Amino acid sequence: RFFKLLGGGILLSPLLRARAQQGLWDAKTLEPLKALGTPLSEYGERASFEAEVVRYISPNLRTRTSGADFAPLEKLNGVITPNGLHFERHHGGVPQVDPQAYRLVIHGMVGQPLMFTLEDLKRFPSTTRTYFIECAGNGQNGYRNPPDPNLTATRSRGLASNVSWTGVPLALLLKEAGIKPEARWLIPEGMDAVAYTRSLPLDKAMEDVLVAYAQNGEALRPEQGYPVRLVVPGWEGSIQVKWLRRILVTDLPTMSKDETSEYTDVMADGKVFAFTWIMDPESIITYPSGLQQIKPGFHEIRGLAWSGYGRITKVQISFDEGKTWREAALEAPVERRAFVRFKLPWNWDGKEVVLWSRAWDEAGHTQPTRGEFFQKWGRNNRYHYNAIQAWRIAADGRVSNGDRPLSGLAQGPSGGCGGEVFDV
Amino acid sequence: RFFKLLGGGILLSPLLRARAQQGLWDAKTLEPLKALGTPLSEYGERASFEAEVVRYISPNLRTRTSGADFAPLEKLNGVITPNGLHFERHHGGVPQVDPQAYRLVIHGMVGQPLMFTLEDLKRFPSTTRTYFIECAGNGQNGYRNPPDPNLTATRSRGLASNVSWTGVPLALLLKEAGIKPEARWLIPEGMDAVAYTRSLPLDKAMEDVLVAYAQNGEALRPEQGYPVRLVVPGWEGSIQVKWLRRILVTDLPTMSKDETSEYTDVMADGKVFAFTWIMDPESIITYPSGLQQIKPGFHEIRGLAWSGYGRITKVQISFDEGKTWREAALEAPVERRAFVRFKLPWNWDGKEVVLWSRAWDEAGHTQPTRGEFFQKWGRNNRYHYNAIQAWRIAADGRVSNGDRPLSGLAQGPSGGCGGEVFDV
Amino acid sequence: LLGLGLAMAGRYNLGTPITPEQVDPYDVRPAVLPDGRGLPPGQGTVEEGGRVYAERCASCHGANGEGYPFNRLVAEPFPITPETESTQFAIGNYWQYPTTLFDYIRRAMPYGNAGSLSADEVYAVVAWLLYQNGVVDGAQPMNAQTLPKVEMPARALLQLDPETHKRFPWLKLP
Amino acid sequence: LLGLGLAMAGRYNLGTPITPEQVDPYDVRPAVLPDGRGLPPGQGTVEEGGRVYAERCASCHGANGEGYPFNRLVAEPFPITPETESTQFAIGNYWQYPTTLFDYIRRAMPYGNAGSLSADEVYAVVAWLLYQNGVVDGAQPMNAQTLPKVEMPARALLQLDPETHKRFPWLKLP
Ligand code: HEC
Ligand code: HEC
Ligand SMILES: [Ca+2]
Ligand SMILES: [Ca+2]
Ligand SMILES: [Ca+2]
Ligand SMILES: [Ca+2]
Ligand SMILES: [Ca+2]
Ligand SMILES: [Ca+2]
Ligand SMILES: [Co+2]
Ligand SMILES: [Co+2]
Repeated sequence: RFFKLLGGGILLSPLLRARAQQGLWDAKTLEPLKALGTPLSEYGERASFEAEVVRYISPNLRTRTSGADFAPLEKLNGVITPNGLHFERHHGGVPQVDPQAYRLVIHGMVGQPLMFTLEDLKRFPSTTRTYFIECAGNGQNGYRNPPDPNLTATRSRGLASNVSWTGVPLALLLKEAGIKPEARWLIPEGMDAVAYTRSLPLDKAMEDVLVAYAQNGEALRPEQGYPVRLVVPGWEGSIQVKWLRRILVTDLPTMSKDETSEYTDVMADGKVFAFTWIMDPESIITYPSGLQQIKPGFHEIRGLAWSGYGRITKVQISFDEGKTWREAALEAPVERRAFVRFKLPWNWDGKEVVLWSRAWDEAGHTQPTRGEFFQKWGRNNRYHYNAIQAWRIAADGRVSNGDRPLSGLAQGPSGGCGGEVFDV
Repeated sequence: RFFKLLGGGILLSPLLRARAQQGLWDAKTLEPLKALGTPLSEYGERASFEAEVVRYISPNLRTRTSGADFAPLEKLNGVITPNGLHFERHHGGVPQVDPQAYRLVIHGMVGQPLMFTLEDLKRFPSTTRTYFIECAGNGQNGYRNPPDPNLTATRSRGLASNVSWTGVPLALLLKEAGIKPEARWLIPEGMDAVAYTRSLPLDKAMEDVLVAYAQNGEALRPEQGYPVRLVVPGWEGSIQVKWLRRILVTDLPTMSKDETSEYTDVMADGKVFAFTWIMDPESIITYPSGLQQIKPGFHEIRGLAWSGYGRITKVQISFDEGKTWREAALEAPVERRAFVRFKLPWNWDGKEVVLWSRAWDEAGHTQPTRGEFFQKWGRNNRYHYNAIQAWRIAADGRVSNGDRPLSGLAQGPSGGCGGEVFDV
Repeated sequence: LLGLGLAMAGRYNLGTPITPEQVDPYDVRPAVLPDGRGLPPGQGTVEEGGRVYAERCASCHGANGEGYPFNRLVAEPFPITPETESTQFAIGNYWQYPTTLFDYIRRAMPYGNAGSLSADEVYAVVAWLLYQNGVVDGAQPMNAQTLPKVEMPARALLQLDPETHKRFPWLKLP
Repeated sequence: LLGLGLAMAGRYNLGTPITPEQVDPYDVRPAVLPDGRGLPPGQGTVEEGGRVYAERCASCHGANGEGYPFNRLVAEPFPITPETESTQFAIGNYWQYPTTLFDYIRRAMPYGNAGSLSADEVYAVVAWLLYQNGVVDGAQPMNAQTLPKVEMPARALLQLDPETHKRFPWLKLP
């Protein structure tokens, strides 16, 4: 059979045959040339060989309708998160919404309550922008002490994704309804089984919030709010209400189910912070990263950085746990409140080493070390972890979590279910 | 059942019930609130309601393993073409390539022939850039005379797509092998059933050609060359060899099967042009566009523009067949050799009107009218059509092809199979 | 007359104008605000709440709200400290507004069957949960007047995030 | 010694160095260049080609190359004009290089079963097609020496695209 692969008439010498099989390639390498491939198709699917590139779902979850899964960051390239791999977080499963039946109502302190069909929304002036969305719980595994030796980049920071969103600026819809002077807050509501709500200040809505209906060119995916969601640039994911059905315009925040019972932060001094909306700067080295194995020689250190405060201005890499730093290259276009890909060429000499990365944004913020982080945030907090993630490369090339244990008591994963789905 | 939807305890008056059914919304609108949605999933699929957003495959094709299908441009948003909807063009079907068995060989006029595994390629410094890829046959339906009244934006210009590609610069691989001084050409070869080849000048390869392995963040799709293809920025799609298995470095072009028997252009003066590589500027209004129907009132005219010569600097819209022009807004970031989204706010007064768009690029090139186009190109040519596409909006809001018939003889579709798949 | 907003109204003339009365049947789970707006008529006692809880909630949250398989609902009525294990965060020690409890349950509980309780039943189970958490003594029924007045122990801990304060100086927590 | 390129070799030290002999069995369908490089030993006559064609090609391209269901392969040996219908473009009137014909057929034909013809068979069917198109008189067999010398009528029409000429002044068509 192998002879036949090499095709027509040309007889292979046994010598050549031996060579071909001596590890340079095998019969499979030449197989695609043999026969016609698959025909044109109306909608393409990925290669079957990529089946293991999937979102990470913690085996500890007690339900898969209120929980989260993680984008497989170390298996992705560039900065766009493919639609099928955008992280998920929902509180009542993913509703299947018929776009014909879909309605958005804006009411409350407005001059004229309005109802919009999906078609209405699409007729407004549109905006397409690339923004990250990050769950406030991203990094939750960092609260563990001692650190999880089996951490991957996915489980470290995969509750974040980056997408080209298209929608209508919420400001246009609000102006269409006419906002009354006493209005200060919006209460957007989803049409999932738990009618998810949050409180969003009107000011932010007038600035840059999108009522989005498309994601990387096509309609939103059900998990990201099909047919319509809020995109609230730079703010925690949980405020970017999906399956948006209604916006109440009012003068008070609602102090809603999840914004108080869940996304409310415990600080080291015992205070509890409400409304920690802006996502702090973040970076994660995706290559080399946890559970990968590398060989000595050339490697391009690669990673992702982002900040809710705006543009990433600098990403630094340290090979000596923060004593000295080298600056990585940022790949253009570097957009505001979007993932940026950073890279540093590197020759690994085969000796054990620990890699750190830290991002800086245009507001001058940067990432804390673990020690610095816990001076501010409670050890029992569950959100907004953005401390530097360390990766240790052992002499055999194996990469593992390089975070050092915290002083003080040992501490289980923060939150239930292995710390990978917050509080259930 | 409708009562129950409105939920628990709160009894609806018959009046309210009547109102709810008076066309504002129906029971389906509230249904998603009733029950838990679908659980977390490892890889997301699009909503079932989007099933009709598919690539257009001409019913006239005699085979679906050598042909093309079209990205549904008027159903897409922003500038990123979703991976499942990238246009397809292949000559022997889509091979299914095992990434473990995959090899790339560079040989010929090099100091050291080299063989690369996929893993080898990924270890090189990487580049991620957004580039359009456009089939040289895009616009082929424009050769018809009289024009096709049922033309859509898809069938007019859908053999183009725009993707964030990640790969290794080909220059790095060539330098690794060492190029001999007499080398001028590369002959890249695919591993499809017809071992597709083209001739590519070494100069271009050293400048910006990518050996790409990822597309919008994830692995290439099979239809776009999984696991590895060439991306040749700004040049005709047919030179961007997919399923790349081999690059012969040599001193002559091969004048290969498709570059001579197919992608060779017939000019109005009877000459035939070889190597028309750079794709001329192009624009297409996607909304409102052929077979859509609009109502009087506000509309945002939307479209896509691109040019192989570099950045789009301007897109103009005419409402009077080119007598006067208004400038559309270009949405940032405007990247070189990539789609740009243009927009113009517009109030339609309900009177018949014809819309034109024309793109300008940084090299100063623009699109010709149909008349101008055919002063240069043969009426029997099949490629590189980039004349202005007109859309006529009738008083009833129906949109149809607004191109005017050409003077001279009537002419069937250029190429066989309805002009939608070149020459078979 | 109606301020700046209205000056711009109708700019695009898209969307369907509707009356507040037309919104009502669409507003199936009204948002409850901390001052009590959004709360429906009706009321419920601790005792009634115990019956509702046993029948509709205990299977998921434990016989006494201790929480298995799903969330713990009952905690000591002392606010959390930096030492409290986060799995112990619950109504008595972490929740900051009593109105949230009504809103949460009407909006989302029983999980997968939200909207199946009457307003009275929601008030009752709210009364029972506040009582079990030691936040109220159970003497008065819960209704639109009494509930917003309940003081949650953790409210004292709550502060506005300083970055948010910088960005929105007008913003005060209810 | 080996020029600029080699000075850079081994920069990243990635990839496996192989010998030209190791490439040979991988190079299953070598590219044919217009000067004949890449053509294998062997040869074929018009007569033999007719037999191969009838057996292996006619079902797709018609008994005489007139083309149904797939491409027309035979045309008058006059180059196309701006009036020629593009469905009539074929070897005799549009193809510019004889070597392309060998390369095309070895690379891709019979469609779906490329590689199943011997070098002699490919030469033979090439000879037959050139003869049917009136490009050769069929007197000599086709082989690595004779084929590159065949003059295709459409070659006279071929020019480099002017934009390409601007960009690559060194580039000349073979
Ligand atoms: C079928 C299972 C189930 C039933 C029955 C159920 N719950 Fe729940 N409950 C849940 C789950 C799951 C959550 C967590 C939801 C989330 O985090 O998104 C929850 C969360 C809660 C919370 C918030 C806990 C916190 O601190 O975050 C409250 C309060 C609550 N339920 C009350 C009730 C009441 C009252 C009832 C009965 C009327 C009830 N539940 C019935 C499953 C259930
Ligand atoms: C099973 C069907 C089939 C058979 C058998 C077949 N061909 Fe083809 N042939 C095709 C198709 C389909 C194409 C067009 C391929 C494309 O455009 O990608 C084609 C194209 C060609 C072309 C290029 C035509 C042009 O001008 O573009 C030549 C030359 C050709 N075939 C020669 C042959 C020869 C010689 C044989 C037999 C040895 C053969 N074919 C057998 C289907 C077939
Ligand atoms: Ca974070
Ligand atoms: Ca929860
Ligand atoms: Ca909780
Ligand atoms: Ca074009
Ligand atoms: Ca063809
Ligand atoms: Ca042809
Ligand atoms: Co928060
Ligand atoms: Co061309």
